[in-house]
Amino acid sequence: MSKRLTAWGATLVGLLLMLATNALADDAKPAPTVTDVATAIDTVWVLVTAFLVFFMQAGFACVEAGFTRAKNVCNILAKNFIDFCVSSLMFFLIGYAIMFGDGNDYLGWTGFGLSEAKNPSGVPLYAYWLFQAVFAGTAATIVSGAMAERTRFIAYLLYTFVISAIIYPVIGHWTWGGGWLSTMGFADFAGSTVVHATGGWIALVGALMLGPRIGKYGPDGKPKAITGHNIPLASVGVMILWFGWFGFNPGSTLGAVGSNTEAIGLIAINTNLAAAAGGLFATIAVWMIYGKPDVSMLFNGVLAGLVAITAPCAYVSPSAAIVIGAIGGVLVVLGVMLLDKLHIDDPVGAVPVHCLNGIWGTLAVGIWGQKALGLANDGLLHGGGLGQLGVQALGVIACGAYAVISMAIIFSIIKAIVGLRVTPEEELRGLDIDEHGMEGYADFQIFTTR
Amino acid sequence: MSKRLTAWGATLVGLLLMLATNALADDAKPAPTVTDVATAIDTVWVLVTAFLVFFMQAGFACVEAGFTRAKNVCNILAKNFIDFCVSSLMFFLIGYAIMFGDGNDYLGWTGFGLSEAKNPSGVPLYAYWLFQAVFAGTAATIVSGAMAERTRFIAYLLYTFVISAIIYPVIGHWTWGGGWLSTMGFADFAGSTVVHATGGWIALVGALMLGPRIGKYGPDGKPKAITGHNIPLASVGVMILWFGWFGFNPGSTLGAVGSNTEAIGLIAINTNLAAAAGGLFATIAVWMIYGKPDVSMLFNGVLAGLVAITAPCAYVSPSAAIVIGAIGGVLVVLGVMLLDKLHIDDPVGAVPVHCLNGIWGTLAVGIWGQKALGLANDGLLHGGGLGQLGVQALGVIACGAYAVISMAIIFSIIKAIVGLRVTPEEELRGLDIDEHGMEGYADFQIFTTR
Amino acid sequence: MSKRLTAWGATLVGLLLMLATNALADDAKPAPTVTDVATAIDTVWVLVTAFLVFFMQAGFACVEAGFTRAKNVCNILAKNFIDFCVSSLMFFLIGYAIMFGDGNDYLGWTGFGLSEAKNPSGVPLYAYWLFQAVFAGTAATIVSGAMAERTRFIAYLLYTFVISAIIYPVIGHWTWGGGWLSTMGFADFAGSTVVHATGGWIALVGALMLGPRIGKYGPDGKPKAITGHNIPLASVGVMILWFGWFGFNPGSTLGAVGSNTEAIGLIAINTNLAAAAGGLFATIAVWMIYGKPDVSMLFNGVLAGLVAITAPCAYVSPSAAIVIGAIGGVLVVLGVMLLDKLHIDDPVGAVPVHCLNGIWGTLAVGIWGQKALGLANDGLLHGGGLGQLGVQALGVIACGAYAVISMAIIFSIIKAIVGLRVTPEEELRGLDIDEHGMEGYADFQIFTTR
Amino acid sequence: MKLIIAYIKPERLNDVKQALYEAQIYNMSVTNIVGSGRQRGYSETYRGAAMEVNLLKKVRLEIGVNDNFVQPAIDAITKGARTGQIGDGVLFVLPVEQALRIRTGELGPPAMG
Amino acid sequence: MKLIIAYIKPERLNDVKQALYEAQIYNMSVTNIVGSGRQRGYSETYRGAAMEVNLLKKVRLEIGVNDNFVQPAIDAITKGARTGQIGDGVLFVLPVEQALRIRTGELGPPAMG
Amino acid sequence: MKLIIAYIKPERLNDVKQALYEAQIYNMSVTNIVGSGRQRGYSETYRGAAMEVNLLKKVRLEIGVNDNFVQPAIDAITKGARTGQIGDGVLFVLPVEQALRIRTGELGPPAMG
Ligand SMILES: Nc1ncnc2c1ncn2[C@@H]1O[C@H](COP(=O)(O)OP(=O)(O)O)[C@@H](O)[C@H]1O
Ligand SMILES: Nc1ncnc2c1ncn2[C@@H]1O[C@H](COP(=O)(O)OP(=O)(O)O)[C@@H](O)[C@H]1O
Ligand SMILES: Nc1ncnc2c1ncn2[C@@H]1O[C@H](COP(=O)(O)OP(=O)(O)O)[C@@H](O)[C@H]1O
Repeated sequence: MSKRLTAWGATLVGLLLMLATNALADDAKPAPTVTDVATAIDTVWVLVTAFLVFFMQAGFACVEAGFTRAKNVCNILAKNFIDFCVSSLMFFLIGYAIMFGDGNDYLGWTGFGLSEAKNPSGVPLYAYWLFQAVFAGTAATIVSGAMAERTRFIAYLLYTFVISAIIYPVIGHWTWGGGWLSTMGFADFAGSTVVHATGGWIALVGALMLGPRIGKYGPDGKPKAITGHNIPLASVGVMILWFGWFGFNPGSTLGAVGSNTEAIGLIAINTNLAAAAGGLFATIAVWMIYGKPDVSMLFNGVLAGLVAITAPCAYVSPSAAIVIGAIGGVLVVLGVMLLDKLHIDDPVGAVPVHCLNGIWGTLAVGIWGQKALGLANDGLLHGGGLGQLGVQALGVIACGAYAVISMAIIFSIIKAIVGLRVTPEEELRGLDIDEHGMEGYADFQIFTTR
Repeated sequence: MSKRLTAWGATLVGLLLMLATNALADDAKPAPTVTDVATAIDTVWVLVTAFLVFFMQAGFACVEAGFTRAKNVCNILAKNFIDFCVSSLMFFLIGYAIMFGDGNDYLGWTGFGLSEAKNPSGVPLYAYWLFQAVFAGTAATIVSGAMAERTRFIAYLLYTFVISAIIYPVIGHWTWGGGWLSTMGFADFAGSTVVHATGGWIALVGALMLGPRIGKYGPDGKPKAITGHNIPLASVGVMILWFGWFGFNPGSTLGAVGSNTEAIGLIAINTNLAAAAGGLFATIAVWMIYGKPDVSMLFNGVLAGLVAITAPCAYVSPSAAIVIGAIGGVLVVLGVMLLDKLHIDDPVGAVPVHCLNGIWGTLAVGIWGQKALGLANDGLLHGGGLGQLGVQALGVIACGAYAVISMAIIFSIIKAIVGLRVTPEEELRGLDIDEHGMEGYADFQIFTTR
Repeated sequence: MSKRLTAWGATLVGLLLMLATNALADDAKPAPTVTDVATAIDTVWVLVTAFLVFFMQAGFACVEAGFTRAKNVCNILAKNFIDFCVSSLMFFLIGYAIMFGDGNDYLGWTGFGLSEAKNPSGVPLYAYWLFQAVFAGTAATIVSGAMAERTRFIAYLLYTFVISAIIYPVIGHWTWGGGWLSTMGFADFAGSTVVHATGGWIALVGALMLGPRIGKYGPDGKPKAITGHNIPLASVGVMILWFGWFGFNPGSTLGAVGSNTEAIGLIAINTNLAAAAGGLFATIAVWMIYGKPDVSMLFNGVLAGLVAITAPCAYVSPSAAIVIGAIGGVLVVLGVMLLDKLHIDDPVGAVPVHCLNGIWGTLAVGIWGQKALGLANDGLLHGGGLGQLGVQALGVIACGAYAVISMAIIFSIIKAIVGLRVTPEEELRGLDIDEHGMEGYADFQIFTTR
Repeated sequence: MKLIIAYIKPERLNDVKQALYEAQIYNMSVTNIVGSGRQRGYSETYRGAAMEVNLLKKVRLEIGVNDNFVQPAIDAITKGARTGQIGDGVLFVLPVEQALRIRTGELGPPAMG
Repeated sequence: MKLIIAYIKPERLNDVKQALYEAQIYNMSVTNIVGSGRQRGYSETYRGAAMEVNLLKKVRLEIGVNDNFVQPAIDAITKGARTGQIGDGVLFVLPVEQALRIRTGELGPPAMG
Repeated sequence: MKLIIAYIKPERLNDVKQALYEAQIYNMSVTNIVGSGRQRGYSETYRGAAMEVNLLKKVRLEIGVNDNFVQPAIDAITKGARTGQIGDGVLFVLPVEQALRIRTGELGPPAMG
């Protein structure tokens, strides 16, 4: 008898479980399964974090506008907008196919216009696309800051097509699209190299090819300050970027269920601590070197910490994140000094922030990374030896070399066709009037003496 | 023996499953069921997207403030704040009851103050209310831009009570509250007509009744530029709006589980592509027509794309979204020109953006909409003929006519009681001093020559 | 036979259930259980709301910068950034251990640096930490506004270490960390007292110890207006704060599943209605008292409503929330007047907003709170008598006394070591040049006559 | 040669410019100023505290003219700026001893035009 | 009639205005300027690059007065503006040949008041 | 004593300052202005509507000098400001009747330096 009872009991348990899940779904709709719900939450996570990453566009726009002069403010804003518009469209038509399509180790080649596109994620294709598209947009927009106040609008527009359609997706394919770097175990969790160093290298090439702004280096070669015109605007931008980075890093898990539940917490705390340490240590560094806490360096330090933690965010402990961020903060101060020594004029510090710290963050994976947190090998300080660090260095060099060479060619072509730089008269008068026929602050009395 | 074993095994499976779900809930709390979890995620989705839509208030405030003159900046900000305050309270007390209450085809009439209010959604009433309330707030705030720089504060305050309590809820009832338009199969997924065209029509009525700002049209009738005073502020506003729109459209699924998981991805990509296409094509259009890429038109183009995709976002493919957005971008440029021809002074372009593109987006449902994506009939280009397009046109006309007529009456009444427009002296001096006794930029030297 | 069949059937049910949940997890990964998914959604909720609360830092920065003078704008921004950096690091190293560690009724003492830290929540420790850390950051940053335009940067920096490491965590331990106030049934759902009144009391102490800004009170003792320099910036800040508060209050459920699903909806609507009522009634109050609707009071009113609803948000009905917010709005206007009477110079209104309304909101729990919504006892108006109100008052007094006394000591020590206030020359010239060597608005012609 | 300095209401600037153009006076320099005159300002409250605004926003014109253009310039300014209400402003005529057009090196009266 | 142009420290403006009022001089025009004088400015670094600030923020007053008010005006300005520290500024007195009150058409000395 | 008022192109300010320093003229006051001269402005469209910008951004220098410094100052300004292109600006020399250094009370020529 007891056998029977037990059997019935088991059945009952099963049925009750099924019924329970049906409770609310009284209207014909099939009850959601646990998997449905898990996919839903993963999708919500990916979308919400994608929205946050999108919002970083506003952050970049504010920082770049705030750190440059009032007479060029419409121009820099226009560039920040149009690059996201163009890169959204190009990443839809071409970029995604190259990044994630079937192909070889170096390049994908299926899924143009997202038709029959591959979807390596556990969330719907379109949601995944959006997340990737906002990353592509970030890589594109980094460049405008270093090339600010002297680049022709049309030249920038053309550049934007190329980076989002080809340059960025290729590097993305290598690392995240199943290409050769990923096969080698190269780890860049959320894009210190793929997004930031790529953008940063291109920024460097661009700044070099353009040359410095008029008046940036005196006849004696000494760098002169060309101060930003709206520090509150820049500060809002930095805050928005920090906020958006909570999408950038934690969202890169592409899901929130299962082991990702722990992971997103870790990544979020790491992101925050690295940013905080970056800000604090950059402030201390600039204070010690120059005697006063330069607010613009505090801002750059926060961003440096954020860029640096982007690659290792999932693989390191919070204490390691603090160290990585703190070093990033000091690096950015030294990087700004170095660029000025080299007479490379980068108005907003895009190169020290994104290139230098993108590299630093990628290498940090090989130092503090932990196998227990999903990395291929333990990092240097966790007894894994130099293996991972070597792969990381290789990835840094390969991506850097590719970005620099390809964009040097592209910029040369653009220069030949439409010209990269505005005329000295336009530069002196401001790009707003000459390129856009308008002013940023029509009611204000603005100095254009510099 | 094996029978017994199997039976025990089944029991075990069942018990383990139950235990597993109990793991964390050691304190008496009943274990959540799949349905609980599904409702939780739907609620989280609705709330988070509602928060994003709320944030659009900041976007509107920035755009409107940035596109008008410094001497009126406190006034326009005050209007943007107070209209959301009032419409939150009125939509709680009255609006929701009219929009979603039991009633007839034209009007609901139960659930005032949310007491025993109907809840057509699958999420808790209060969460649903918040989502609807921020939509009501959006409809209300659109109007301030077109009426900027000359409307009395008290008149605007009164108008706000009426639109959020009655005007908007009635149109909402027709379409989303089970009223006659929804019965006919009229489809406006996230509110191109319900929210944007409604706001846009009222903006048109308001601008017409007020007349143009002093100095907007020369003695020869030629329009004169009255440039915005803070383009960076406007640009931040546009970015915030774009960001918020990721709540506006994808959130309108009111859930993320099941078929909604796919839907929110589709809607999000469509929203983004239409905005990008709108921005790019508006830029191209203004560049071709006037010779320079006017940044303010780029901004308006982005918003135009967003408004246009609002109705069709769930029913069309991403490629269709690009086309809809691109046309929206061109339309907004033509719309601004047309208004100036007609001597209707709309300082921020609220009518071309919200009214014109609200209409365009609503009609686009009838052109590119797909039955497979949940629309009643296939649209024109999917072989469904003119049926859906006809219904859409009807909805556009009905809502437009209702909004225009009712608000013409309301504005006339307000005009009679307190007056709509400030005195010419106040207008010249700026509304900030005369209406609020303060200035927006106390430390800056501001031109008030215009 | 039937026995056997049934037994097999039960097995099948069990297996199918398991398979179903396995559908997507084709790669070895174990299928998520309902509990997994529930924890995932709770974690997503906690993280997303933590991100929103983080973003409030931008809100505070904008409000404080906008309400003070242009010549001090870099300084106030630097303070807002550095306090979050420092408090993140200190709350990681020390604060969390004191707030949530094992210890006694007054203080925790385990889990420094989060190593083996206690986790009272249902979400991963790191996610929980982030949520708590952004709260600590909020408490810290409130103070800068009241001490604006005259406090030395280094003094502020030192203060920040102390509040985030010790002062705030102790109060947090009493109420949320299992300390004596929580044992007594003191209820402060999201921190009217713990965060806001604490910050507000310290702001008061700071403002008192610093004394008023030069020129704030005439020789005749009459207060003089020192108007804010950038009202649009302040307005963006208020909007961001309102937006972030949707994380602050609803996020404090620390979960979204089960009974929390209803709760987060209730809390969200209450938050919104209280803010709206606060804004509207502050506007009406200032309009009636001074004849014009002062926009800065509208902003303060919104914030007052938000602070006031923070403690009771989960325990009261939406109608009560409106009343609580409305009273908060009026209180803030009266509070600003009172401070001016007392010659306490609080440039941004931090004391009326955070201290006064933090107290008011905490008391309101004892008036409108409902046992049915999870409070220990019904409030006064729900027939619960004065019991809860008494406990609330006790909590208000205890926390206030502790905050005031401890910080008076700390500020005195800081004053003795580095000095609290800049020299009169620095104050007149602006803190930006003297403390940071830079200007906020380099291209603008700024008045520094005041 | 004279330098005319005029303080006018901001919103009259366009009319004054128009009137000057009609008088064939095209050269001028314009500044934002704040000023007090017979129009004594106003008082407001900001956050409950008194705010005495006794310096009002005005616009200042500087026009260097040759002697025969002094009267036409004065007439044009008066025509464009006068509203008859308090706050219309004043103008001063100052002697100029030398003038130089930087681009051409022209000295004296020809530099004015 | 004279035009007094004074360059003072911004934070002294209120005191100067006060002193002028006490001397019954109510009419003036005020501008923001940047200037260099004996006070040579300062240098800072911005992002590590030298920033020579040799033009300091000052306020410029223009006061048109009749001859008998010149000395009282000078005294009042001196009283309000002097701190004894470098950067206090200078004032110039220029001859005015003609004055006109736009609203009333008053010419000469009466226009000044 | 003279007051030199010069209107120059904003981007020439640094060169003018440099040239003045070389001529040992350190004292000056600088203002932002908008002006029209032979350079007639330009027209743009903003949102499709005509925008006539006939007041261009310029910088205005005021330099009070003793008589022996007038010519050096003029030369320095010319040297620093001349580009040979339209819009280079003009300068006026006005007589100054009295000068006072507020800090020291110095009167006349010594106050200028
Ligand atoms: N004596 C003066 N010196 C300098 N500026 C003056 C003088 N008188 C008037 N102004 C300027 O002219 C403006 C208008 O003067 P006001 O006396 O108000 O005009 P009205 O005579 O039409 O009432 C003042 O705000 C001030 O800028
Ligand atoms: N000769 C001058 N010409 C024009 N402006 C001057 C002259 N001398 C001084 N100023 C103005 O006065 C301000 C203060 O002069 P400064 O010499 O620093 O004062 P002090 O003599 O008290 O040290 C300068 O910043 C400048 O704007
Ligand atoms: N007569 C004048 N009165 C006042 N300002 C003048 C006068 N002439 C020129 N200016 C100022 O000088 C600036 C440059 O003058 P402009 O005639 O364009 O120079 P250029 O002679 O080199 O073409 C003008 O914008 C204006 O500010």
